[in-house]
Amino acid sequence: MADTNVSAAEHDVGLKHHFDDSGQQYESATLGMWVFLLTEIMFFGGMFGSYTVYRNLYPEAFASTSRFMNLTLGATNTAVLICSSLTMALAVRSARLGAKKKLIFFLVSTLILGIVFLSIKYVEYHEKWVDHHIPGPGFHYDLPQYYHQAQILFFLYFAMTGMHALHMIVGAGLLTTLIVMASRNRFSAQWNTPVDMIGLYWHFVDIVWIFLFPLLYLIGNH
Amino acid sequence: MFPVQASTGAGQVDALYIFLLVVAGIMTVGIFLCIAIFAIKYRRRDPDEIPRPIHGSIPVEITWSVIPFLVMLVMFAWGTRLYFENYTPPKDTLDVYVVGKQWMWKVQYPDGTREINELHVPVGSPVKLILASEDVIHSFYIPAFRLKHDVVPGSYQTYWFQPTEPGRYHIFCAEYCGTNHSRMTGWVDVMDPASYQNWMNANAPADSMEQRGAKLFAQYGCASCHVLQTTPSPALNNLFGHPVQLANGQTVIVDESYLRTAILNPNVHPVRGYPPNVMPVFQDQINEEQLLDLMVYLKSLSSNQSAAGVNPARPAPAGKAGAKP
Amino acid sequence: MSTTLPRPQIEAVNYLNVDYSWKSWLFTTDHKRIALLYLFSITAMFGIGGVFAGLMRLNLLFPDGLFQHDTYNKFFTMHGIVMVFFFLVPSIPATLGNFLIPPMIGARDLAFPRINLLSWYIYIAGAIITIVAILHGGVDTGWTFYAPFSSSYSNTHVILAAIGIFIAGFSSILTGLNFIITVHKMRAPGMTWGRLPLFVWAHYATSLIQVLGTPVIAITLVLLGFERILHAGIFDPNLGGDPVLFQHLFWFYSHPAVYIMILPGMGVVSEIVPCFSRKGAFGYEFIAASSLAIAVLGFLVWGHHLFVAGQSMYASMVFSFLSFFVAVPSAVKVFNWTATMYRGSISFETPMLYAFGFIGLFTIGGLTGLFLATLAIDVHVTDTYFVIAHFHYVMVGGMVLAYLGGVHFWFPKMTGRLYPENLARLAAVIVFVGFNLTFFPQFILGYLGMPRRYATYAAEFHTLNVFSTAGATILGVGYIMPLIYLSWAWFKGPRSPQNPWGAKGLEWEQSPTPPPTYNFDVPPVVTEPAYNYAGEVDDGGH
Amino acid sequence: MTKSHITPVGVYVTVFLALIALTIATTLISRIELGPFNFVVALTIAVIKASLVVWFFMHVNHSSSLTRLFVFAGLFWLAIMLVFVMSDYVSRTWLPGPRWL
Repeated sequence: MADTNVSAAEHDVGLKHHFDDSGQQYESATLGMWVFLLTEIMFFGGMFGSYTVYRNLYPEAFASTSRFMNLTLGATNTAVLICSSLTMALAVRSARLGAKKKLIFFLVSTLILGIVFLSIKYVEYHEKWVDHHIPGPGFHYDLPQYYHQAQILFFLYFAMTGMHALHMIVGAGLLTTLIVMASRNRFSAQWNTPVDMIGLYWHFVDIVWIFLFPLLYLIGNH
Repeated sequence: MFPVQASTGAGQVDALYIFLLVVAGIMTVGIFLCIAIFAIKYRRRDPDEIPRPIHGSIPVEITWSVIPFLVMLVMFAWGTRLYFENYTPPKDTLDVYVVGKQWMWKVQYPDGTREINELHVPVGSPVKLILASEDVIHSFYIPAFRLKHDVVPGSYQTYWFQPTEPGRYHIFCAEYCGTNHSRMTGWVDVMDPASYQNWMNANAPADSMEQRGAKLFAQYGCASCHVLQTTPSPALNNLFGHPVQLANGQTVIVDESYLRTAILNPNVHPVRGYPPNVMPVFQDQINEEQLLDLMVYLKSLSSNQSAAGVNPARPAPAGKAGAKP
Repeated sequence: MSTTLPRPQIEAVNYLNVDYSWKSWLFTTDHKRIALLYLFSITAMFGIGGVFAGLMRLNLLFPDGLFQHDTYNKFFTMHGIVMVFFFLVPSIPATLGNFLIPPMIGARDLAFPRINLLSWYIYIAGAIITIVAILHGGVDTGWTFYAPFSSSYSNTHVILAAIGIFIAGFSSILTGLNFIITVHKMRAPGMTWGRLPLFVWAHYATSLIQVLGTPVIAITLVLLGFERILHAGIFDPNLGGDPVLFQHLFWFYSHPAVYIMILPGMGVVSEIVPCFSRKGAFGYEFIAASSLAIAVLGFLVWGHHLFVAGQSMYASMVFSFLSFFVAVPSAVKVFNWTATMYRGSISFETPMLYAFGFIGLFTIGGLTGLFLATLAIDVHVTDTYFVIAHFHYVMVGGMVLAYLGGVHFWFPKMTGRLYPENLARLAAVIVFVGFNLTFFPQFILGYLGMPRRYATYAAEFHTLNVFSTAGATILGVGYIMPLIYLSWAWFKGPRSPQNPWGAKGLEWEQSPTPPPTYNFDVPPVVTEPAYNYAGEVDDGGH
Repeated sequence: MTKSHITPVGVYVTVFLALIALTIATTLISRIELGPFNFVVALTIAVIKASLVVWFFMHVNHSSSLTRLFVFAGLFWLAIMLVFVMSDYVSRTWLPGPRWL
């Protein structure tokens, strides 16, 4: 699997001494990140499962909520997140090329797009607050016959987008760390594993949104 | 080792149980004997001895995977068959309505008799329980009949049994339900048919569940749509036990669970061919016991064609003619 | 703790004596030291859970109980939560697994040592929050947290306990993640998959469950917590929700989790039996593959907890069938262990006694699982003491015995000391007798119809409950004995030779006892299959 | 070594444009009444978009088969959960038990 030439390997930058060489270390980190993303799939999976069950139980009620979802903001946010995925992919590419300035530029762009996404999300949440669409004692729904069912949908809406937004906030923190590390010349064409890892994380968060968008905003749009 | 067998099903479950005990006993004794014999026969006699290695044998592995699996298939088939039987009531049962709440069982008979933590049933006739809960999940458990089912709020659960032995048997709540869970117990009184009749007569109340249901039917103004058809609405005679096609294309048999949803949340599974969102939501308007009264009344409309005032002119969407898939 | 001990100068530098400062323990990234941190923490949690168990058995000595109903309800809830989430799930993986997987595969450490330490801190954070919940009056929902009781009716610290479990879950996820990557990427040259010790195979399978299952219970508890605050109705039938959905999500994790609580034990026994029979495992490939089969099939059977819960009868049928399916790999393991002893050279040291106990009790626990998978019988015995007896045979008779067996087996490796053998044998017998006296009567109680979670019970169940409580007393003695003599042996026991059992495996043969910080003085190279007691010539890692 | 693989910028931009186009498509199609197919189309497009991100942005196209196996495992386990949970809900209203056993 790996040769045991420890003394040669010790010269690699950023190599922890329980690894044999930086290839093994990089592969372990990538694979570890993917396993972590597996847990994330299952974490969101619990909510997607609940969503599936209730959408199957209450199709009409769920469809009725779409008129209270802000499709324009939802679609804009989808585009914003896709843009941020592009800049993140380009950041990873720049890191692999060892291009520091480009790397910082793309990381900052990604961070800005992430903040734009969160700001738009805030506007949406604020709308829901004004419209009394927050589940709980103050919940109000214009179609009284669907009051309970719609409340469950909004509960799931806030759980899913809230968990997603939480992941975005964590991602923004990680990006900030990367920017600081990059500006301190911590990355090189040889060692840039953290950029790769956080790139994977960021793309995953994007994928979650790619599913949330049709499931929450496009249910009964026609 | 065995609790009393007091129903037709109890003996069947015990028979299956004994089959499993025998299989499990043979397996356990076999493994224990092997371990004991090997441990004695092949104990280390010389500190330096190295036994000849045996790596394994694919035929042996296949044998001891497949044979137990075939035996387990018998358990599966036998157990599944009994399960479906116990939870699928026959026609013409004596229906008893049970409402669980923290921490008591409220039992109601179609003739209107009510009791708490007691269930009186006659020997020899099939009895169907319709179980509802007012608060948390309970479980109505009668060990002498080898039967239980969770009582899930928001739905009806049913099972049936046919008592064979007169006597008093435990009722337990078997799903943890809070402080006095272990006090949520009661007794099934299995009586011979004559004493059962006497008991019924002695306790007969002023009005039956059907009568109480009819009053509720009037009180909530159900008749204006469902009978007088001021708005086109599904007719209610010959509905119970028949298939009905829903707006989403599904066909369901109208049972207690369906009627429950149709009354409490009529817009969740509307019937095909009727305008949606007309009937008000009765969730929070009506309690479990009233709902059961109403249910018995609605059921009576299906068993008794002459039930007052139901308009037979407009066929229900799923009458005999509508029973298409 | 080791600081007070005078040690002879000749002792080689190892992971224990390399540094005595408290910082060197609390900030260690050495998997062996983290394993010991876990060992002490879970022993403490086992103590707490055990005290609750004792109080329950005390209450059940009398048909009318001894404590208030609410108090008893909290006892069994806290017993379940502490034992399941804070003892059984981390027990073998986080201690023995953490300690042994790197040396067994010839690695210097786990792939992510800092994450390993982080997982211990996360565990401690979860444990502290749970203990705070206990001290503030506890929880009374049962460890299963069934809605709507937990979401709308219970007046206890449900959210606090849920947060504790939620946090501890991440510790479990990180441990599993670490093991998976370590097994994939850190194996020594020559350590092919076909040569991996069965202990490692079992832990690999366990890790898959931890990684794939635990996030689901995490999100389920989050939803439950918000439902409890907002009453939006996601699990509340009065508000349009379905309480059975909670059970689906809960058991999607919690059924596979019972395999987290037995697979590592199977791994331990798969090491002990060959060692004390001096003979390679019979059907190595089948034992290894059955671990993976259990991990995968274990995810397909959770619905057997819902046979009477309002689940569709057809879904129950499918889940019943698959539950029988998962019994096959478990049976295969038992047969293979037994066959390993055939024509072996069997000796009777303490670990082997625990392995005998494990095989016997797991056989009973597994076979009674068939009763519960059989639909019609499950209807009668589910939620009775039959279930209690069944899963205690698997989890205590199985996992705890394997844990004790493993701790004795590797105690010389971990400490460099030997424990008093005859005292340990006596304790093993006491545990076995006490266990059976405690839990066998509960099978009978269950079939007679005594429901679980009852603070008071009908008079006819009295005699068997007295037996059970008496057995629990004996079992308690059996648990306290190892605690005492192992603590003594840690400091005062005679020095252990490098390989006291004559066992095969990199951790015994090539890593010094006790190991140095990076496990090996010379990077190991593997040239023979696992358990090659006969010294057969290499067949190319078959 | 896999880590040094550099994807041309053009590939990323093409994938990006495809993602934006698919987002517009799914939004527009949702306005057309297709009955149950609205849901099918929306989900299909989402799956295509997610696959593009996984395959190109997350470099699964250049990853080891082990990584691909892990990605597959994630989807497989999610499918287990959705399928088996739904198996209960869809069959609850099925007709009462047959006597075929």
